[in-house]
Amino acid sequence: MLEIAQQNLISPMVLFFALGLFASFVRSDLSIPEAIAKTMALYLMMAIGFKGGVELSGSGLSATLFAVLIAGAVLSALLPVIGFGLLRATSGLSRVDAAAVAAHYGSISIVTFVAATQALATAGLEYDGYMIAVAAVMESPAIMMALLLAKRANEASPTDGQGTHIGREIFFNSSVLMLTGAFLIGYITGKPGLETIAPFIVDPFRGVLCLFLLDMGLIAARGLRSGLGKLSMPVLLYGLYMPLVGAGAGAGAAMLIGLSAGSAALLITLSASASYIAVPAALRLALPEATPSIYLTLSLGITFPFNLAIGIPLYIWLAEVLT
Amino acid sequence: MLEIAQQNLISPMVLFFALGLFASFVRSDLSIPEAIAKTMALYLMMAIGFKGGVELSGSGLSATLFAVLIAGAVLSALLPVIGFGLLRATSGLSRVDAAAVAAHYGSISIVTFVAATQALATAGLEYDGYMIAVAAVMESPAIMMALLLAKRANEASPTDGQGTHIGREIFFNSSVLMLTGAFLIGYITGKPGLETIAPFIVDPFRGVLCLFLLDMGLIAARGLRSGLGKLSMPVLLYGLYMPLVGAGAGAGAAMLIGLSAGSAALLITLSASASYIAVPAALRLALPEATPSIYLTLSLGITFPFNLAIGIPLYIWLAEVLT
Amino acid sequence: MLEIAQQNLISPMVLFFALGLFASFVRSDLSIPEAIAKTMALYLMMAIGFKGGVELSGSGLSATLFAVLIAGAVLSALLPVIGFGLLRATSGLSRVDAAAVAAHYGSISIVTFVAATQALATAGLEYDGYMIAVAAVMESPAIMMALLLAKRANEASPTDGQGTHIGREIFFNSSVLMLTGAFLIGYITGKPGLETIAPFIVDPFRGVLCLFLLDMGLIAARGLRSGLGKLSMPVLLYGLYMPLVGAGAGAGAAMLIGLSAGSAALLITLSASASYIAVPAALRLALPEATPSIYLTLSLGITFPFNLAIGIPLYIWLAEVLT
Amino acid sequence: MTLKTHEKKRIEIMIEAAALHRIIEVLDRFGVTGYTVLPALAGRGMSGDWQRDDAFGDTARIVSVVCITDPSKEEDVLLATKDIVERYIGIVSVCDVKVLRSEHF
Amino acid sequence: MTLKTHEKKRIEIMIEAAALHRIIEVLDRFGVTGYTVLPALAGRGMSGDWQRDDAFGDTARIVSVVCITDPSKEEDVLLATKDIVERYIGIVSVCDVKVLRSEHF
Amino acid sequence: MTLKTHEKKRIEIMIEAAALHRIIEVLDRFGVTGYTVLPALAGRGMSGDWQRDDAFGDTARIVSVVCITDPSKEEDVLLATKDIVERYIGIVSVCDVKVLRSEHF
Ligand SMILES: Nc1ncnc2c1ncn2[C@@H]1O[C@H](COP(=O)(O)O)[C@@H](O)[C@H]1O
Ligand SMILES: Nc1ncnc2c1ncn2[C@@H]1O[C@H](COP(=O)(O)O)[C@@H](O)[C@H]1O
Ligand SMILES: Nc1ncnc2c1ncn2[C@@H]1O[C@H](COP(=O)(O)O)[C@@H](O)[C@H]1O
Ligand code: NA
Ligand code: NA
Ligand code: NA
Repeated sequence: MLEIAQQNLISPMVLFFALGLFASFVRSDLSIPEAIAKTMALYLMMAIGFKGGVELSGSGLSATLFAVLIAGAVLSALLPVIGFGLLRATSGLSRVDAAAVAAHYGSISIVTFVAATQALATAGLEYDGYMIAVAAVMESPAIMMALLLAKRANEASPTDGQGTHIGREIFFNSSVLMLTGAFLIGYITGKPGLETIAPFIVDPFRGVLCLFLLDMGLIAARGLRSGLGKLSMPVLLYGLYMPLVGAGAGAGAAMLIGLSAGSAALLITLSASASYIAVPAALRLALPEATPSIYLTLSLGITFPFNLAIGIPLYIWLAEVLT
Repeated sequence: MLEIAQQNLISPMVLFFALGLFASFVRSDLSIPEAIAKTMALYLMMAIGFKGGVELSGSGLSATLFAVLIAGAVLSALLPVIGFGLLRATSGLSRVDAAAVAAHYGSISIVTFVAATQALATAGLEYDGYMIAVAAVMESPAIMMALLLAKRANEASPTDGQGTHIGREIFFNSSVLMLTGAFLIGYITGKPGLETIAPFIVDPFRGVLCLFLLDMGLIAARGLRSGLGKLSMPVLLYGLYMPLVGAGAGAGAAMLIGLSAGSAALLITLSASASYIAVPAALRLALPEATPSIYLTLSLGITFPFNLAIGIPLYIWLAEVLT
Repeated sequence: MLEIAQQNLISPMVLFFALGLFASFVRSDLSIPEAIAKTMALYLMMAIGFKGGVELSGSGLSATLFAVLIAGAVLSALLPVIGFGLLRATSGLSRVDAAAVAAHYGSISIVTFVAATQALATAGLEYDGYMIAVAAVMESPAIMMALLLAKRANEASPTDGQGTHIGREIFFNSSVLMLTGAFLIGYITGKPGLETIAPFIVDPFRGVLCLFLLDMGLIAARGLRSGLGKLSMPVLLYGLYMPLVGAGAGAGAAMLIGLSAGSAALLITLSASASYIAVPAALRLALPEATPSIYLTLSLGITFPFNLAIGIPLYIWLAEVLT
Repeated sequence: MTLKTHEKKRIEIMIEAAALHRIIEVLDRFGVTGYTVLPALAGRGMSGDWQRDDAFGDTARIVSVVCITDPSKEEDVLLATKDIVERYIGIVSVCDVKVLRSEHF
Repeated sequence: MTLKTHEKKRIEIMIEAAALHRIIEVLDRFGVTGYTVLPALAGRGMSGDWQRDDAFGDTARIVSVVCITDPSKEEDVLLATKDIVERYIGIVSVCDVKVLRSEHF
Repeated sequence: MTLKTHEKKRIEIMIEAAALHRIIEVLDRFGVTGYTVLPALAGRGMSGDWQRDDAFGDTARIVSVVCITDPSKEEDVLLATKDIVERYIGIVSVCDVKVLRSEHF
């Protein structure tokens, strides 16, 4: 396990993330234009989605595939309930804020997922292409569950005709759509399709990821600088133990289904990761009463770096031990 | 023909275009930042121009080259006259609007052209590098012809010192300049030049095209949603039959000159395609009385998808049959 | 020498720069969005920094390395003093303007440096990876020296609590940080790290450089158009002879240290080149009294094209003759 | 001034991008004929500061909606947008302007 | 207020990007010393709605030209820009502002 | 109008991006609670003209800082920003606006 951890820590990916953190802490003017950051995010989802679809078109549908899709949806819906309970029991967060935070940890971080696939490649482990479909499936249920959890506190207010807007934001947000769309296109066009666009979506992938993580470092550090002081200790700790709770649940599901080590590592990573793109955008619309600085600082400032540096090697090791 | 059509319809290019359409119809927030879309357009022209120039530097100048350049200019100038006549006869469009629409169909869509070169590659057909010069030559005459056609209705008004601005917009607009410039640079530096930058302009080309077409899908769908209702049936039909008229004219010219099947397919595609970047920009300046929603909806919402999905395989088949 | 010069002039890089100049002179609407230009600049520094670090990790630290780092810092600090003296003696520039201009020529242009590495590759010459560290080291001392030179005229004014802002701008500006950061990451991850991201930072590098230089051409021409009239003849000439003075100093240092031909050519190029990104930004903050149009027109409009077209082959030839 | 001008109101609404559609729904509802949305780069308010290049998605991004409208619609629009900027993040202000083509607004 | 301020006019012109150079020619013609062009993201008017990321080229993109100028130039500038916004797509409005350095405008 | 509104000042500062932090320091110093920074695309003034896509870094780029504040703070802010726009490149202007939630400004 230590070897994976070490390899991970000195990978260009993690080091560029650290460079971003550093640049932000010394208040450098280094920044990646928003248009580029947004496009890189779309690119990563296009690439990972497409490759997953191609993989699946090679291996075909299977019972395991459906089992793990269902497991993903269930994990995404149940983890917020657990998280919500833990937060309400330990921290003084309001019902709405606790629900909002919990939603992030039920949903997933596609960048953490991508980083895990890279670490798997370095570790020489294979994974199933459909794991990308699992990632797509896990994005949204957590958001709906969180809205239900918050509802009790908030009976009267939201939606008033906002339902369709929010529904779109949950199911057709750009992450979900790009991931699923590219997955389907990859599935339809298969290997020959992949060959035509591999020099765009496969070869430069890791390099783009490095630049993207540089930007994530800049943003995470800014989040930490401005938001850390506002978080109480129990909330802060949640950002560190909740990934492990998620990882445990994911590991259990992986064992039940009998996934391979690589796929198990990814299911664990998905469960352990916290969203910071799709969920914040959806919640801002659906639950404006929740405080963004709490859930953003936690998921992007604490959990993301934790997963990137420590979590991923741990989850791979766990998967290898358990399978 | 059916095989080409089928291969075309399940190419990643067309599928990403369809994904864009879908995303827009479900009103997803998926969008490509304007700066990226603009740069991708420049990239496509840089790449296609450069490769064309390199091709030509390999094959050298020939009589056919000049014949086809002249044919291109004539087609670009004459098709608007035909189109204008058809529109005036069948639809109730004003002189100015009819001239504006006709200009778009005389000029060309470089993205349609690029998509056709990709389909040719899939079909295993070669084309001459100078066809890219033909594309550049066909961009502008249609605009001038349309201004002449509109003039009679509009004697008094425009230009008033705007001549140079409009002239620049017609001959030195960024499309023409990038295409011609990269073509010349490709011609001068030849194969060795290409080798140094091939990993940038050749290898990732198709992948970039996919992302670009995703954006085109988003934009075309938006155009359709907002503009379709405003078009009368005869105008709408024009967007479907005029490409075929242009294709016929292009096919005639190709046979007269004796082009190879691949080059003929491209000349047909150019004649059949309608501009939606350079011409709208130039006309907005030179003919502000014309209604953008008519010509944009028609060229981008109707003709572009038609060519992409159905036209291109048809034109390739036509070229193979005729040559 | 003529052969290198000729090869250089018909390289895609230089030709795309010329295309940019041309486009701007005919007042085409061709332009590269700011977000893209900024990201390409970051990309070039990321790529060149990373490759330099990897090179160094292969060759290891040496006495020469430290000698050339010190030489770089000294050149960067001393060239402004020489330049300042020359400007004050020949031109009527104020103390502040002379100091500002001199700072640009003490510092370096990373794009000129990158163009020189490409010309070296074409000429078949190798260079040491640590030359990139030298480039990073040479960015900042010139700025501080210029502030000292300007100070005497300007005793009372600046800083007033601006010290930290200006310090950050000088030492942690995005150029320095990206270059040094990527260099360190390259050094730490070495060849294996490079392999994972080479398809992003190595293969498309020259192509991106072409697009970047197109933009530089656009900007340089605009600078010339608007700023040239405001420069007196002695100031204008400074833009042509100061690079040669710098080249001479760099050549002397290279001989003293005993650099290889390739590395010597780069040290000469660095000394001869003038900054137009980092230094203007820092001076605008620290020395707002200096006139931007003077130093920008000079470094970007005169010296950059001069170096790109004529300087680089000359410096390579000089390095070959002297070593 | 001899030119005939008409008094209108220029309503400026700074609102987080995520809630922009709600503002536009209000403008629609009261028959406001036109508006323009301008991007912002950075800002500060009661809910802290933000910067465009350091934020993700729409979460904290502010846009400025400028709407020139007839004084008769001012009150309705202000009241309705007030509800939104109180629930989401934003501010509203109004100033007097003159326009030439009254029928256009 | 004890600070000496001067009354000026702030003219705000929303115009499609393709016709921007025409507006600037007008400002030049009347000796307006300065202006600033701001980008817009989206909008709606008589000629329909538009969105920056969904449009191509300059066709439908609107920019906002802000120009602070002396009241003596207001009428000329308004009349001349009116012609342009009527022919192209756009609107103009004016409000009163105060500045400190009168000679700068 | 029956709605209760409050008189505030809208201060608009066009300043080169390199000196933006100095303006913000001034706003901080005088306890201004909020501001928004808008990007600009192009412009012209005493120091010549500029265009965003043709410039490098922050050298010549202008941003517009909009700040709605209480009349009581107007004079202090104006005086302090005047010093900055004179030393760097920029202009300041003020107009009267009305807001609903007085306590927010
Ligand atoms: N007084 C103000 N002047 C200008 N912009 C403001 C002001 N107050 C708030 N804003 C803008 O509105 C956003 C939200 O404000 P708030 O709801 O106070 O956090 C801020 O981030 C600013 O961009
Ligand atoms: N009342 C208004 N308030 C603010 N912006 C407007 C208004 N009317 C029009 N605009 C802007 O000007 C553009 C052109 O307006 P129009 O010529 O009415 O189509 C619109 O797309 C808006 O961006
Ligand atoms: N009268 C004005 N109206 C609007 N913007 C102005 C005006 N004068 C100057 N500016 C803006 O402020 C910048 C700097 O002005 P200046 O210091 O006069 O060169 C210009 O480039 C414009 O973007
Ligand atoms: Na999770
Ligand atoms: Na055509
Ligand atoms: Na130098």
